[in-house]
Amino acid sequence: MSTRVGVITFPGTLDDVDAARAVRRAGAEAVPLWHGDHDLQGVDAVVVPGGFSYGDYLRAGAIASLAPIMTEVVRAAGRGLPVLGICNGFQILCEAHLLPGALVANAGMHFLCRDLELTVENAQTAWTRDYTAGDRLTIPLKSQEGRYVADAATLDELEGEGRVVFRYAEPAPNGSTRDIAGITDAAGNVVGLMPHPEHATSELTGPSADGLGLFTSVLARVTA
Amino acid sequence: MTQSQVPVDSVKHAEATPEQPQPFRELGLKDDEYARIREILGRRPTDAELAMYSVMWSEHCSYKSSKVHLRYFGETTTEQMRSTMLAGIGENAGVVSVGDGWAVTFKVESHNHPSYVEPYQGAATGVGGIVRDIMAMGARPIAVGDPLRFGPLDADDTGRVLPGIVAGVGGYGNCLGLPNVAGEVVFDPSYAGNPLVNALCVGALKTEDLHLAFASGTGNKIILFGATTGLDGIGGVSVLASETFDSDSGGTGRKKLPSVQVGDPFTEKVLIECCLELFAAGLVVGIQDLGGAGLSCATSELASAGDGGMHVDLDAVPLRATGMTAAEILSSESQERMCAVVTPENVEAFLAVCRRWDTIATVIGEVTDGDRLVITSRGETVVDVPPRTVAHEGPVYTRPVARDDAKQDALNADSPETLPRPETPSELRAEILRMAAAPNLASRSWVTDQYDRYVRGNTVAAHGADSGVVQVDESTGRGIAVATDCNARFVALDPYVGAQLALAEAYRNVATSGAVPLAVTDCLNFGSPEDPHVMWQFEQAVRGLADGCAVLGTPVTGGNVSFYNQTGTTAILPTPVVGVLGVIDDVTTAVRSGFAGADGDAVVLLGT
Amino acid sequence: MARVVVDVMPKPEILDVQGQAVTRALGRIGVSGVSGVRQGKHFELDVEDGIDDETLHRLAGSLLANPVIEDWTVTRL
Amino acid sequence: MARVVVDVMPKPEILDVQGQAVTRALGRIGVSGVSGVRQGKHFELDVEDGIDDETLHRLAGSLLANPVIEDWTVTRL
Ligand SMILES: Nc1ncnc2c1ncn2[C@@H]1O[C@H](COP(=O)(O)OP(=O)(O)O)[C@@H](O)[C@H]1O
Repeated sequence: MSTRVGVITFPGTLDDVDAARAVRRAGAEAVPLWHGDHDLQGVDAVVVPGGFSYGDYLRAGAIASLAPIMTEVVRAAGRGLPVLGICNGFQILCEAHLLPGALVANAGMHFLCRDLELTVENAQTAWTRDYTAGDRLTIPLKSQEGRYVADAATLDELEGEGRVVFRYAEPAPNGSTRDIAGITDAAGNVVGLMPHPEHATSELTGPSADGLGLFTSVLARVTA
Repeated sequence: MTQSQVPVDSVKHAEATPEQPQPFRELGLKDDEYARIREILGRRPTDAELAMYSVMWSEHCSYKSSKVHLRYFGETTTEQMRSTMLAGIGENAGVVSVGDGWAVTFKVESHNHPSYVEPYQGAATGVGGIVRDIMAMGARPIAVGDPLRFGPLDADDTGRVLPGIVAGVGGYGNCLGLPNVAGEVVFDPSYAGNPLVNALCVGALKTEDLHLAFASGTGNKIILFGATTGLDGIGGVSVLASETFDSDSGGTGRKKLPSVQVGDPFTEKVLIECCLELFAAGLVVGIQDLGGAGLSCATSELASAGDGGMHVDLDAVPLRATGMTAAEILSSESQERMCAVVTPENVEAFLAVCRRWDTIATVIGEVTDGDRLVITSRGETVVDVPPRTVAHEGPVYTRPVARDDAKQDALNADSPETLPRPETPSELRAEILRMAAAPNLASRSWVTDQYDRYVRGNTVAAHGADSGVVQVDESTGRGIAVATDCNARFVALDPYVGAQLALAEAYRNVATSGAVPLAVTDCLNFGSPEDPHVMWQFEQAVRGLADGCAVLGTPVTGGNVSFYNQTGTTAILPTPVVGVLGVIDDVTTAVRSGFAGADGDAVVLLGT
Repeated sequence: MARVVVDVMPKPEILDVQGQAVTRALGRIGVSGVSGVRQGKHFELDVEDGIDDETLHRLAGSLLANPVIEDWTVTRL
Repeated sequence: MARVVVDVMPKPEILDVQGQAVTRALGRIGVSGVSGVRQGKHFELDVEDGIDDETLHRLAGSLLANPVIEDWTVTRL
């Protein structure tokens, strides 16, 4: 039986089709999950994809974090279910307090869509086992509110526990604190990042296929 | 604000008060146009009717100055050119078949003036409007583009207008989840105070899913869905508001309603998904987007394209402002709304799909026997008209056309031969540096980095490539390429040849990506049609473009005309932006721009 | 030095996209008793004592608000 | 029915890029005497009379503001 990875659609989610495609390319079955349901359909992992859920009105991810499906995601994450938040999904996970800190307006204040290099800092999480620490990935960043912020104590804790998973290889173009691009929770099953690995799963439609590793990593974890 | 006691200007009231003066001139109608409305109706129009006729007979909606010229596109389209065309000029957007049962629809439209007044919202709602045009054909929008023109970087308004427009195009398109794959950024002094914001959208559909806008089948229901209707974008029609009417700000009446609209891309994104689900479930007989002229346009166009009449009850329209008059409801340009015709047995299923997407949907009327468009408000008939007279039988002008010989000859005499040439290596160096730093040649990444080009994962080429290339069918690799171009300085020198050069450039940009060019759309941005020299530019450009299309065998499937682009009495450079769409059987074979090969590859220059 | 507050709100006849979204969210999370929310911008300015009200209003209307779609109030704290 | 205002501001330690951009623009348009601008959000709520302050504070802190990055005040008009 193949691994089943859920992909949530909120009103205003945009990158669910891409995330589902990345899941399939990695060899798993993509299971659509609906924001208004209280049902994770027994999936082995969940992707919270990018977009502008609820228009990102109020604050990016704020309204989506209150959706019925998120109650289930929070509960299942606590029991170790692998959860990946990409871009708006990362924002939603922070608003739902699954990950610490917050994402605020880019330093340049504009939406920024650019291919850039990420360094893998932690290859032990559910979503990064197929990488090696120090790997460089070319992946698109596309967001308006992608600057990661947290108080100093939280940042020190994240660094101290190796919970910074991805860092921008060049100075963060969005002004992200300590060039942080992605982080994980203490248990290593919940990961959030601003750049879009699902847009880097084929040379034809992306800058590289470097992003596929996140989706294959979780298969190994689930079947292990 | 309380529900005010504005007397309803009903048809009955209009019949009883034939001499009541009406502000038709303030609404932009000429004396003879007003007389013609009275003749059509056999009485004075009601306020609501006057509002409808005045917006629908405006230059923007009726093409009254351009119609006689645009006919030339039809006259020069051959049977062979028509063979791949499933819908052409006159529909919301042109549709061409691209093989394997797929069809593609695309169109470019202007939102110039609103973008000057409120750059962010003007540009944003420009994107929103063209996307709804594409949806109204039954298609899924798959890409957008944005040919833009600004005054010089240091012109007074550019610092305000350019960042706002770019943020608006991005803000709306990014939130809709449509990759931005093509466009232009051009600077010229003639656009100072009159930037051009043209928005392009491409959609894809299976040929059997093509939807055309018409209301037929007596008893079929008219459903308005999407956003609520408010006081935004009413603009000129405010003169019809009663003086006795209290506004929120107290006692001044609603004399000056804003003419700008505010976009809500989130609502539109949900509307797209909702529409696609409705199409897939076969719940839609006919559909029309609400754009310029709002319900006036949608109801009269749906009714005149159908085979019966239509009754609409304005009391059913969900409003977001209190005390709106019938004229205001009919003229509101509130965004993110669509109007569908649905058989009675499908209404419940239709509403259920809308509920799933949190989209407000309301039955506002039905298709009737007979041939009148009847609109009621608070129990009274406020509109009773033959719909074709509103939508299609507006005034047609044959404006004077005259080449201003003195001006045109002087322009052509001022040739580049007289310009100084760099003579020494250091002069050449300075010249190259000046060119590299020129806004018209510099990198566009400050603009294009604000646009999502990846969303939906089908973008094969976008900014930096000669044309945007987007995969349509993942299983076969079938895709499309699209490019827009126009060098308005060439058009100013010779509008006939200049329009052909714009066509040839866009055509080449599509062809060099490996696609076969199939169809053309255009956005004809010109000065005042009341200036005979501008009309001459317009006529020449249309003829040049049409003749060029005939030679290349690619039909013009749709487009848009924007007149009155001028600062004071000075018109912009004539700017017929041309978009070309091509098909590519397998996007993996698309040719990328730039030197991608190995060292030692030969570089070949083709052409003359 | 004085502290000045400028509040900018969408005009009543202009669609308040953000406020609507918040109002709907309230319903979804089961908050009752709040019937409508409107959202605007709140600016806090540090202003030298010599700056008069007219200057502040000009500043607000040209930089902080877009008079075409927004209203604003200026308050000295 | 009461009107309640909630003002939400970025915490002082969070870089306020929008406020900074406004501050820079002041210089460009030649306004002097305004030394710093901070930008936040302004909400106006229509609230039923039965709703107490505690409920309002909870609402503000859980929905209208994100306590990780923002401070807020609640004012009854
Ligand atoms: N406003 C815009 N929106 C999207 N793409 C744009 C825009 N302006 C320019 N581009 C893209 O940038 C690239 C270069 O544009 P341009 O300088 O006009 O070159 P050319 O017309 O010679 O192809 C093209 O891929 C074009 O589609």
